[in-house]
Amino acid sequence: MSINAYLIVAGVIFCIGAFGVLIRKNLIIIFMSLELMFNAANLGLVAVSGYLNLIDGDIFVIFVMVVAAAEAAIALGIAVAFYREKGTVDIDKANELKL
Amino acid sequence: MDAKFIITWLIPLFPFAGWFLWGLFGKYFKGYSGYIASAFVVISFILSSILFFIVSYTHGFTTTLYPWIYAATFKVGVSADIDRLSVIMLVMVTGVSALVHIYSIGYMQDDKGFARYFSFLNLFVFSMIMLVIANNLLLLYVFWEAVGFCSYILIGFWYEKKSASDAGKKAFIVNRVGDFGFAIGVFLLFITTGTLNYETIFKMIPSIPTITVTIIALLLFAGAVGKSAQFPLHVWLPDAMEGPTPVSALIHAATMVTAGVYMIARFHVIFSYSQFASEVVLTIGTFTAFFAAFIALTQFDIKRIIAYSTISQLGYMFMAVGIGSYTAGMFHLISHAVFKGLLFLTAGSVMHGLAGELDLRKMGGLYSKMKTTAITFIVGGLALSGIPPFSGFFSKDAILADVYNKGFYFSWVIGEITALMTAFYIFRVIFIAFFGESNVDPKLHVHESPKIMTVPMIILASLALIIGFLGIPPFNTSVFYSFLHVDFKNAYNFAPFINNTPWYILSLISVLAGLLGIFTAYLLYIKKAINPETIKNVFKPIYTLSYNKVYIDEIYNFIIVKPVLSFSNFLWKIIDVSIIDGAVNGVASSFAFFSIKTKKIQNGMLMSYILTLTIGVVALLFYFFIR
Amino acid sequence: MDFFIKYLLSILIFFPLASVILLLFINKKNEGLLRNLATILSLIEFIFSVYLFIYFKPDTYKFQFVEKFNWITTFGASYFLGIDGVSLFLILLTTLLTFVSLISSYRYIKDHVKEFFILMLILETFMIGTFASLDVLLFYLFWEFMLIPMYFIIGMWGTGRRVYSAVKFVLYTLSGSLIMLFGLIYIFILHYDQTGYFTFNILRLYNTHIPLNLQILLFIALFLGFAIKIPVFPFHTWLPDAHTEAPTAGSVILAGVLLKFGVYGFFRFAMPLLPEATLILAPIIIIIGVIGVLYGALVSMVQKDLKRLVAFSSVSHMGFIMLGLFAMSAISVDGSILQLLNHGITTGALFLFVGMLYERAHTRQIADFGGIAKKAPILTTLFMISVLASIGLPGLNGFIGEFLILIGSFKHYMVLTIIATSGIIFAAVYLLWMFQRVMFQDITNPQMESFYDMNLREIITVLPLILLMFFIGFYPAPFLERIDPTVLHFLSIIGHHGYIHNLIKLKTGLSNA
Amino acid sequence: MEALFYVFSIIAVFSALMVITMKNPLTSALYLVLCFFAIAGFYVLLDMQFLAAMQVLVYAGAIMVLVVLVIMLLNLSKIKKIKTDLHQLFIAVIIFIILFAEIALYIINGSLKKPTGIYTHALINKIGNTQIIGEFLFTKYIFPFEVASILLLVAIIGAYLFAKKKY
Amino acid sequence: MLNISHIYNMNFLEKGMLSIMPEAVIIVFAFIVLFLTFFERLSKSNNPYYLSLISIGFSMLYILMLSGRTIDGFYGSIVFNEFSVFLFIGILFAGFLTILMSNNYINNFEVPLPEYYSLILFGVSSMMLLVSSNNLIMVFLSIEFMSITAYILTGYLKGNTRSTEAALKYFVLGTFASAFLIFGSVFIYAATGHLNLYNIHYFITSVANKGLINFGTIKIYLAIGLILFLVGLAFKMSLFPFHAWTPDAYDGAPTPITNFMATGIKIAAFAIFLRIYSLIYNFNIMDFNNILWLLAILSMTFGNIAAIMSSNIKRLLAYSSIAQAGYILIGIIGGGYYGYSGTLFYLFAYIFMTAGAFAIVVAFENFDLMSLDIKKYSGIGYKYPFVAAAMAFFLLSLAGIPVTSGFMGKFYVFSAAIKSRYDLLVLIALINSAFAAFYYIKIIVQMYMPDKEELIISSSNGVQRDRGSGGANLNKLNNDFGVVNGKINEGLMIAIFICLFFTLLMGIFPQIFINFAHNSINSLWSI
Repeated sequence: MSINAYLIVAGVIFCIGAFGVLIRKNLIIIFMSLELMFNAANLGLVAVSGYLNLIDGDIFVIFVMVVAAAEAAIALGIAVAFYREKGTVDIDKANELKL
Repeated sequence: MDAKFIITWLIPLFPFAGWFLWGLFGKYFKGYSGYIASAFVVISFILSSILFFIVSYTHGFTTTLYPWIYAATFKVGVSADIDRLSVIMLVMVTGVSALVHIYSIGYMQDDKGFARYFSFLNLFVFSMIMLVIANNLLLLYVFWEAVGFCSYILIGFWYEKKSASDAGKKAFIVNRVGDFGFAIGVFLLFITTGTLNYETIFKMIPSIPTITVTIIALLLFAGAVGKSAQFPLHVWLPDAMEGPTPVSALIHAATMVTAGVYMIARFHVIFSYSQFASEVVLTIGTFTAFFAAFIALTQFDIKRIIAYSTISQLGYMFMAVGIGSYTAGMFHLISHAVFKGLLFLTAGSVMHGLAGELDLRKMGGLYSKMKTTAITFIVGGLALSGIPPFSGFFSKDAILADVYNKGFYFSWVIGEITALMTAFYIFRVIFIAFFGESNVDPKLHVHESPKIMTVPMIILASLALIIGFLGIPPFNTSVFYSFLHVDFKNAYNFAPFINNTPWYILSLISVLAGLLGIFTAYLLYIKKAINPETIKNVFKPIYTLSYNKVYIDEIYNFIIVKPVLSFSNFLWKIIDVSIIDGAVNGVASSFAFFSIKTKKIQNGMLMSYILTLTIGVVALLFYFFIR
Repeated sequence: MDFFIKYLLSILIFFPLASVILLLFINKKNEGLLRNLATILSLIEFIFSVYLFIYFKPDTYKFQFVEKFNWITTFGASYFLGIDGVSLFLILLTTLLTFVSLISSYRYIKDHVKEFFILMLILETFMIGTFASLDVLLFYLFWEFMLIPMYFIIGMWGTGRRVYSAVKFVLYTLSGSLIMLFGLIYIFILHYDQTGYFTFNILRLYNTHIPLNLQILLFIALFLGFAIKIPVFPFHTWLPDAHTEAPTAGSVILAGVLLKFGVYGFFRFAMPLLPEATLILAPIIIIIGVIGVLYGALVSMVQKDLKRLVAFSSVSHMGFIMLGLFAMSAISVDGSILQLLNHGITTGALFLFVGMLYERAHTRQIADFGGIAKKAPILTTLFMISVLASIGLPGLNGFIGEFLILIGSFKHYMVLTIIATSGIIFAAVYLLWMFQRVMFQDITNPQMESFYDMNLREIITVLPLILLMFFIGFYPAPFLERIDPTVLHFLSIIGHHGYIHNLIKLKTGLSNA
Repeated sequence: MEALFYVFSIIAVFSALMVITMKNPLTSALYLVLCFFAIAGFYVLLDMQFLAAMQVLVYAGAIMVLVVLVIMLLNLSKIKKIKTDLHQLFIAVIIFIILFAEIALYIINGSLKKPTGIYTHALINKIGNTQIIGEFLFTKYIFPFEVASILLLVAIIGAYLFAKKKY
Repeated sequence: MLNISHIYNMNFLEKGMLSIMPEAVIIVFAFIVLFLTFFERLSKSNNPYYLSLISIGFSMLYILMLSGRTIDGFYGSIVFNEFSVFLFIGILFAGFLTILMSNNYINNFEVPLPEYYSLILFGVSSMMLLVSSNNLIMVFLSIEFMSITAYILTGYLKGNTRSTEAALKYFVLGTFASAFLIFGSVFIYAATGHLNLYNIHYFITSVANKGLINFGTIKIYLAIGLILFLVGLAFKMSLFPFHAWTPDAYDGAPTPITNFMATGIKIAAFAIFLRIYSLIYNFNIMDFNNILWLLAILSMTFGNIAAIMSSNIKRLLAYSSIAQAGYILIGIIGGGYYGYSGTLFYLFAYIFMTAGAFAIVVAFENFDLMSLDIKKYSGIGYKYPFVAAAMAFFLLSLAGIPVTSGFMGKFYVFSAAIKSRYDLLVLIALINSAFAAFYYIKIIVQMYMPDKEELIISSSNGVQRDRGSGGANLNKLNNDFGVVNGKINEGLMIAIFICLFFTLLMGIFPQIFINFAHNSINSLWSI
């Protein structure tokens, strides 16, 4: 399979993720969309790495996963804290800080 | 440090010191300041006389006090040029000043600003002396303005009176208008000749194109018009009568106003080189002489009448210098200084006696109450009317004769008519004020002035009687002519004599004109043969014109003052506040506007933040394509 | 003593700063001590500056009292001080006016006394520094920081719309100076491109060759900076506001010293650095200057506020100075420089008097005054002398400057000079009219009945200025003989490029009039 | 192989779309798991079985469990759905299309560098991908590895701080 | 095939350890501080605070010991050189000042202290790692590390809705941007086959040297990669239009943390951007300078315009920091030796002026949590002469008035940009900074020239005003204008003094700092 196809798939998933972030207002879903974006990048890295006969990209994927895990922890922490304060995870309710 | 140097610079030093002393320490001197100030001027007068003799028997000289402005190629020193012209002016200036000073001691006795008065009077004398002895245009210009300033401050001496301070201001500003021209003349002269020194300039005149010289001469003449109150800048002088009367006598009759004439005489080389300029001088002089006399006919303010007569007489002098008869002009200047100073002093004496009353209609029959004043006034009036053997006769006739003989008949006719009118209006004053029934407020205690005032008047009156004989006709053989003519030998003879009408014929015409004027006045005001009212009614438009001073003030007000003020208001309110400042503030408020608009981007909604970010990404990616 | 003379400029610059440190240790409550000490220190500063005059060699254009230390070697910036005939007098003016304005504030400044004196002394440091520095970066450093103390002085002790005025002042002049900074940096970089080393030494930067088109653009950049400071006609609107609302001392310094920086900037930087552009743009700038002369005069005429009137008169006077400077004849430039001093002295004095009037009457509206001459003869006399000096009456200082400017400019710019000369008529009109309405006539406002004359302190405040007016008027030689060599040298720097100018003229058919 | 790729692609894209369109977060989460599995499938296709395992363990296992836990904890599936702004949606669609078009254009027009590495599929299969990754991770990338551990620790602290009810 | 024995080579380990020594010290101390949590008594007092300060001191010592060397550690993941030294010192100062500010402030809230300080230390170490990382993995990892600490610290004030909201916004946006960053690195990797910055640099140089044509279609991958990578970095640098988090996060975060974000994160982001930009971007791939040009102008214009009307001082400083980012970027655009060293210089100056301003904001917030409204600053010039003067000085420095470091920094970067003939850019920047002066001056006006009428007006509708832009979640309304009396504690005073000292020193005698920056830049290029 050509490398471009992989990258296209990665691009599609990345864009879908970005789209999700743009349209959804549920914090959890936004977070999941972000995870989609990360995964798209991972897919790209692995594909490129495989194509170039290198390993560094694969290593990168591992670190992205680690970071994703860490972010998941933070994100859900924030979601819980936010939910406690506002009783919702609608990000439109995060409107206290504005000019 | 020769004697000449010392004498020359001592002359201005005394009045200068006087100004300084009374200005700073006037209140410690109390009444003595007047005496000491007068003494200072008298010393100046004596020194001037010494200088006069030195110059008469030797020759003129130049002396430099110190280098004044040395900027690059512009080098001017405080230096004096002493020749016959300047010494004669010096003697006249210091002499009249001394008398006026002495007179003022009495006149200003009870005034609060006694010291201030003498301080400025001394300053004026100093400035006038410097003006006369200056050897370069810059110095001349400086003291030209300085006398203008003294005039300003002395006219507005009684500053509480709005009219007085207005008049002072007006005098200064109108003078400035003239000086504006004068200054440009100086600039032009400097750039064409590269110097401001008289001698050098005069030497270079022939090498300058005539047109340039004409322009220069006209510009310098503009200054003279302002200073000597010629039409159209004469408006300040009548108003200047708000000042103390001795000031009018000294500044606005004898000395300062004649500075214009002196200046032209001084620059005879330039003026005579340009015939056109001289003709302009003649025309203005002729017109002003007539014009001012015309206005003087119907006025009731005694001082204003004399003021208009001054303007008129100055017109004669300009006629003289306009036709190249500089000596005649100077002669009339000297004699006029004496008799006009006299007239003013006597008028002051009348005022003194009447507690400041100036309106002719409230006088009458004063002859019996103040004999000295009346007699001296009549002497002055006769001199002004040109009745022999008073000085006015000799000097005015010298001018009119020259005018006629040089072929300026029109000017001559006007001159004669003016002479008639002059005699009429001054005797109108004499007859109304000193004779006939008294209209004086009965509560007033009319009294003769003290000795300290009358003595200078008497001296001047005698001078008015004597001085004319220096110029016994025919004028170009007289003492005065032979003394002064030497200084004008460099003048270009642009207006040669074309007639040789004997002097006595012309004099006769003048005397007749004068007598006719006196007689008319006699008929009208003593005999009451004709009721003045009827004449007034017959010549209603002309009378109104004359009575309202030809509406010159109103015209100026309408075409200059008001437009300038409203234009200024426009500049300030519209251009400055609305447009320029508005633009500046507009920039600020537009920033505030945009700042508020940024709230749309920074609205606190996470969604829109993400949107902004993504749009940024899209735009950046897009940039690669469009590049 | 040797040391003292050698580092005199540095001492002059940092002495006020040291004084500030001294003042910092004095208790805020002890206002009397603060006032006296600050005044005495500024007097000492002035006396120091007189040494500058004494040890200045008049017959050379070379910079004197030169001090040079490395500062930022990377940029070739150095602590490079030196004065010539022009900056000498401007420094003297600065020290004198600071002293004068400090005494004048004894009664005017009632609160925050300590801050006021500290700020004034800081301001002095920076003003002197600006005049003394020959290094562009150093100059700019002093130049721009100067705004800040002034801003505080206007904003904290001003009247009426003081905050608006202060902010306007700062922002307006700051905008100008930042654009100017652009020009200066550009020249600095161009010099680097040509020679391969960085330097901010102004004497070296003079040798930069800049293509003509660029010169014109850069000149416009520098022009904006300096013109706003002066201020030249369309950029003047900060001035009336700032002058009007500032406290007396602020107005005095603002008019007396700060306005001079613009002209000084042109003289020291814009014109010698960009000589060809100067030659080409001079007619335009002169036109602007002449418009300023008339505009300032006409607008002054209808002002109702005394201070605003004097402020607009500054616009008019600065127009004259611009005319003289850009006419670029030796005489007119001499005149301009002298007129700089004169304007500082005269307008400074005028503001002092207006301040005294305000202190007594608590109003600045001309209509509220009248008849003061009767109550306060000394005030009247001295005020009148200042007014007359401002009008340009001969015998006083203003005349010499104006006359030299006009006579020097006349040759090349005849029509414009004539128009400018008419400004002297208007000057007489608005100032005398103002004077009449304020001092003469009869008292109409009952408040003026309690008007009192000047006290000794106030007389001492204005006396130096009045004496200088007479001195310069009667004997300007000591000033001119020091200014003259500098000016001639300045013109030779520009004239060096004269032949190029002639070429340009041939090509473009530009004429000078 | 190709067929598998298409299958995985379709699953991945479809489930990704589902993730962002489902109203119930729980459904979204399940689709996300599906997506992760599809991506793991890709990894297998690319001979990175270790990564595929990691993908399933870390993402589908750990992270998604956490997400689901939170959804359950907050009872999010029950609360009324959060409306999507139509206006916002419109702009988002446009932006999405442009962004996608741009990225796709870049990908299609561009090309990768020529393969230069030594770790061909054959070699990887010979040595074993886990071993190679291990070698790299503990030699060349030892330091990032250490940093990652600290990062995780910090994340733990953070999660603990955020989730705690009160200090 | 790798040689496993490398790992056991002492030289290798030693080198590696040396290269991370300064970070390691901080991390170790961070752990120690964290352990204090276990001891109730220790954690309540000021111990974590002092320990943190000490750790920074130790780290500084190590840096001084190591400075002058170039150490390439852990297979090129980390490089320690003069460039890092310069920025380490900056970051350590930022951390030091943040810690100094935190002491009193954080005690106002019921929050655990050891975690707080250890997170700051972790943050500091992550920034240092970021600055010295030399590998895209390391870059990504450190950025995430840094971000995560920042998210946690931003939301540290539990129960404070503003704080949580700030963390939320920051997190979502930050992660979103990180996704772009990593997606970008995919393409960079695809185009070059390397993750090591130097290797990428060599690769691009070798291709570029062969001529433009050799880029071929790789260029497209490189371009998209670099653009997306730039987005991720620009987010951290808060450049418009990736700035959106800045005002909200700055506003909601505890003020010391705001300072930490404004100084530490910003300079770390700029430093790594500088490094990456000079290594990778600055080639003929695409005119990135034009992009940056646009970003710089937009950032400063937006920042300045938005700041004009904001009345909350933290927001105002946030907008100002966006604008400042624009100015700093000018140095990078200007490029070359002077541009880069100018950027470093500006960054260093920026730390102190911003930190100084925040220190004073913290000082007043300590007295009165509602004091964030600028109106509350009215008259403090007289109540607190020294502090207010210092504030004025910092604001002037931010505005770029001479005698301050702000001016020297601006001058430096502007000169460099003009040297590269970015005339219009500099002109716009200068005009911008003229207008920017307005809002800095606005604060000074409040401090020194309070308008009495304005006070009355604002007190009547103070309720609405405070809800919109007030400080913490205190809803008590303080009608007494001006900040209430109080004593500023020593830590803050020290912080203010340090900032004042450096701001002044860099403004008057910048030469030492310039030399320092030059050395750093030299080391950046002597690979």
